[in-house]
Amino acid sequence: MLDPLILGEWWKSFLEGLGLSSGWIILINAVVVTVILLGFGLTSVLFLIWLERKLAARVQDRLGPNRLGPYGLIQTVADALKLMTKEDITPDNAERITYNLAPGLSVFAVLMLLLVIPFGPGLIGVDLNIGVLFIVAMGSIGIMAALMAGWSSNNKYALLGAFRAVAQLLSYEIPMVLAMAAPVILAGTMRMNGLAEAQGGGRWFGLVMPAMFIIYILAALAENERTPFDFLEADSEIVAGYHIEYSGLKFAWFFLGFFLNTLLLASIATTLFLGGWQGPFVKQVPILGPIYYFIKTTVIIAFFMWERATFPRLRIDQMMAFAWKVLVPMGLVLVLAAAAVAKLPVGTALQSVILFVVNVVVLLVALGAIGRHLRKEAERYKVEVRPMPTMS
Amino acid sequence: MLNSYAVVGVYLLIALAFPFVVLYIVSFLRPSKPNPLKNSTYECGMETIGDTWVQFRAQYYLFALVFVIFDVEVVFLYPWAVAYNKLGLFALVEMAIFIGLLALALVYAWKKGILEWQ
Amino acid sequence: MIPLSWYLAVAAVLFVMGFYGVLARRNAIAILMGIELMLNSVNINLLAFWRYVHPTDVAGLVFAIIVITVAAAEAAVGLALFIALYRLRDTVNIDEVDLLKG
Amino acid sequence: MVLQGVFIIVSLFTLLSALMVVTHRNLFISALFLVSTFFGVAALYVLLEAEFLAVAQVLVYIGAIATLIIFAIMLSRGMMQGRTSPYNAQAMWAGIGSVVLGLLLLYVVAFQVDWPVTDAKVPADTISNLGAALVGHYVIPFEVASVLLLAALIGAVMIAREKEY
Repeated sequence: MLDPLILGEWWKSFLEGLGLSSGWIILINAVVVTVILLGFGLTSVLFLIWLERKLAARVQDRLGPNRLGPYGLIQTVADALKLMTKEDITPDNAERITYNLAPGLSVFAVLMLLLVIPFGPGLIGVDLNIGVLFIVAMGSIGIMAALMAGWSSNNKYALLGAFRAVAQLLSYEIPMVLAMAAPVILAGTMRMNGLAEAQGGGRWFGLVMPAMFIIYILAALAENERTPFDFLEADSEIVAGYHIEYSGLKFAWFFLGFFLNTLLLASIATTLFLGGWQGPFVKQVPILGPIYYFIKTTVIIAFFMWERATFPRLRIDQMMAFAWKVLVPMGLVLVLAAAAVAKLPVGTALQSVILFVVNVVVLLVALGAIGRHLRKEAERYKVEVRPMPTMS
Repeated sequence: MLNSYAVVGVYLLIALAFPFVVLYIVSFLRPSKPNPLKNSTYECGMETIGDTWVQFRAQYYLFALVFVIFDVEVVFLYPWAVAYNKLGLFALVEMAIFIGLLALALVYAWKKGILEWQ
Repeated sequence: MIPLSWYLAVAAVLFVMGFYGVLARRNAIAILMGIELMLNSVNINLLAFWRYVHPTDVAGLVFAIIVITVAAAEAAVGLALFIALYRLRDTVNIDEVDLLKG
Repeated sequence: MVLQGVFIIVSLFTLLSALMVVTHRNLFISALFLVSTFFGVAALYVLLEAEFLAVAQVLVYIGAIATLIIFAIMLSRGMMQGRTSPYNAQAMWAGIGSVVLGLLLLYVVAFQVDWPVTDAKVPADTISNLGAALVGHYVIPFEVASVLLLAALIGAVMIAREKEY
């Protein structure tokens, strides 16, 4: 009943009916999958940019885009057209080939991730055996793109921006990977679809391991260079990060990569921690799977956007210390805790409860440590914390 | 297995080609009127002073070092995590020793002040 | 099916290129890159033999992982040495760095 | 047929990148070609159905080692411009020696040895087996790897730190 996979079955039998050899069927299928995924990614980015502007505007008591189309929905399309026809400047000092390769590579690194996101039961580009690690590996190509952009621009600030961005990405990759390891331990597989399947019956890993989920979300914010980790856009410090010399469509590629990354990090969070396409009645009515997936992902994206419009930026030393001194130790402890609890000779339900308690305890300890450190720092610099003067 | 990687390969080629093909097509649509001032290095309108290759502090390298250690750890951690359900208690103890040694590395870096951003 | 000797041939050529890089380059970091190429070719060999001779055992994979680990450790220490060397001598060209000549 | 074509393309890509690594004058470009070589080798691993090793290759070699190399290049500035020759005095002899060695290796690989090849398939749960082997049969290398990483970090930090001279 209403299974999106039926369409796939029909398509497969249609191709076989044409009398093609298996090699051609694989090729045609691959091209179709590619076109669907790319189309989905690019259109959703157009929508996400609109959503971000609209949400930020609402938070700041503005209207946001409202001229083109209903609620300004077409505004992003117009912006894209404008960026396409804008003059594209390549600085004379730039290393031309590397300079032109970098934006494309940064889009490519993010586009690859679309391949392993399960949108519904079995509705996934390719269910790789190494799904989770594939995501992490593609992140390193994004790091290379940032280094290439910074170096080839031949601009001090671009290079400095690239170095800071890479230091940030590297630092937050470790907590992210540790957070992603815990669901793998519980599910016993790295396949993304398998991870979503393992969370049936409301045993979402994000509910079982809230601290891990929080670590992942924080690391995702940093990987995506969103506030409070938006050092890339720290205008007052480094002009505009590694893509300062880029204009026109090449700049648009970095921008596209940024929003695609938002979508994908939210998708991964949904799959690993919020049950992916799991939800009530999804067994009977598989078409509900993609709907649940989209609802959950949209909630996380909305959270990302809301906090971007709300919070100020951290200091860079705070940002690095937070990754290495708080998130990594927490991640190491929680990975071992998840493994230890999984070996306890009690039922799955009780294990989940114990794991939840352990997570909450670790989270509270970490928060306590941060609070003590901040109080000490405030004492050392004799910062007086006074309540805000109220309007009278 | 190789069949599923055929999809990955095709996707990889198209996803790699896509941004560059679009860039190429669009290059016919947009104006191109370069002049020396426009093409100079962007730096708040000032002339660039000195070489671009300002020397970077070893700070960045030290952060990358700690990262490398934990990145290699991931390669050991994930197969262990996949196999964990079918292994006995010894798997937990051995991984605890492994992670404990790496935690020592983290503690060392912490004490030596590598993790402070100066 | 691809013959095993193709993989071995590619690994051999890669090894020789790394070998040339180690012997011929002046810059220490370029030499390190040559060493990484050689280690990669060794890994290709290990995995090719694993795949074609004993795919049901995981020994080849374990060896390859250990090689990767050693390569990472080697790069970390080696590059740290070059950075220290650069700080002392202002160069990392190995034929200019001759400690006996002071 | 298709597989062999893919293999030839991938290995040509890998080897050409490797050639650029050892011959390019600009060290940064050299490092970028090193990245593409690593990527090509990862593709070869996929063809060998060692998908976990392929992803480990990208993760460690591109994500960690290549980044480390690029950071080190940036830290010692001025040495990427090709002001002087990138080759040392023995480059010609090195070239001749490498070509001879390469021909010798190719001769041995292609004609001398009859490798005992089996038709066995790679089991579907290879990654799980690998994880079990790492804490089972190969537990000593596994723990030694951890000690090695610890020692490497301590050593590298001692050497590369700016203070305490």
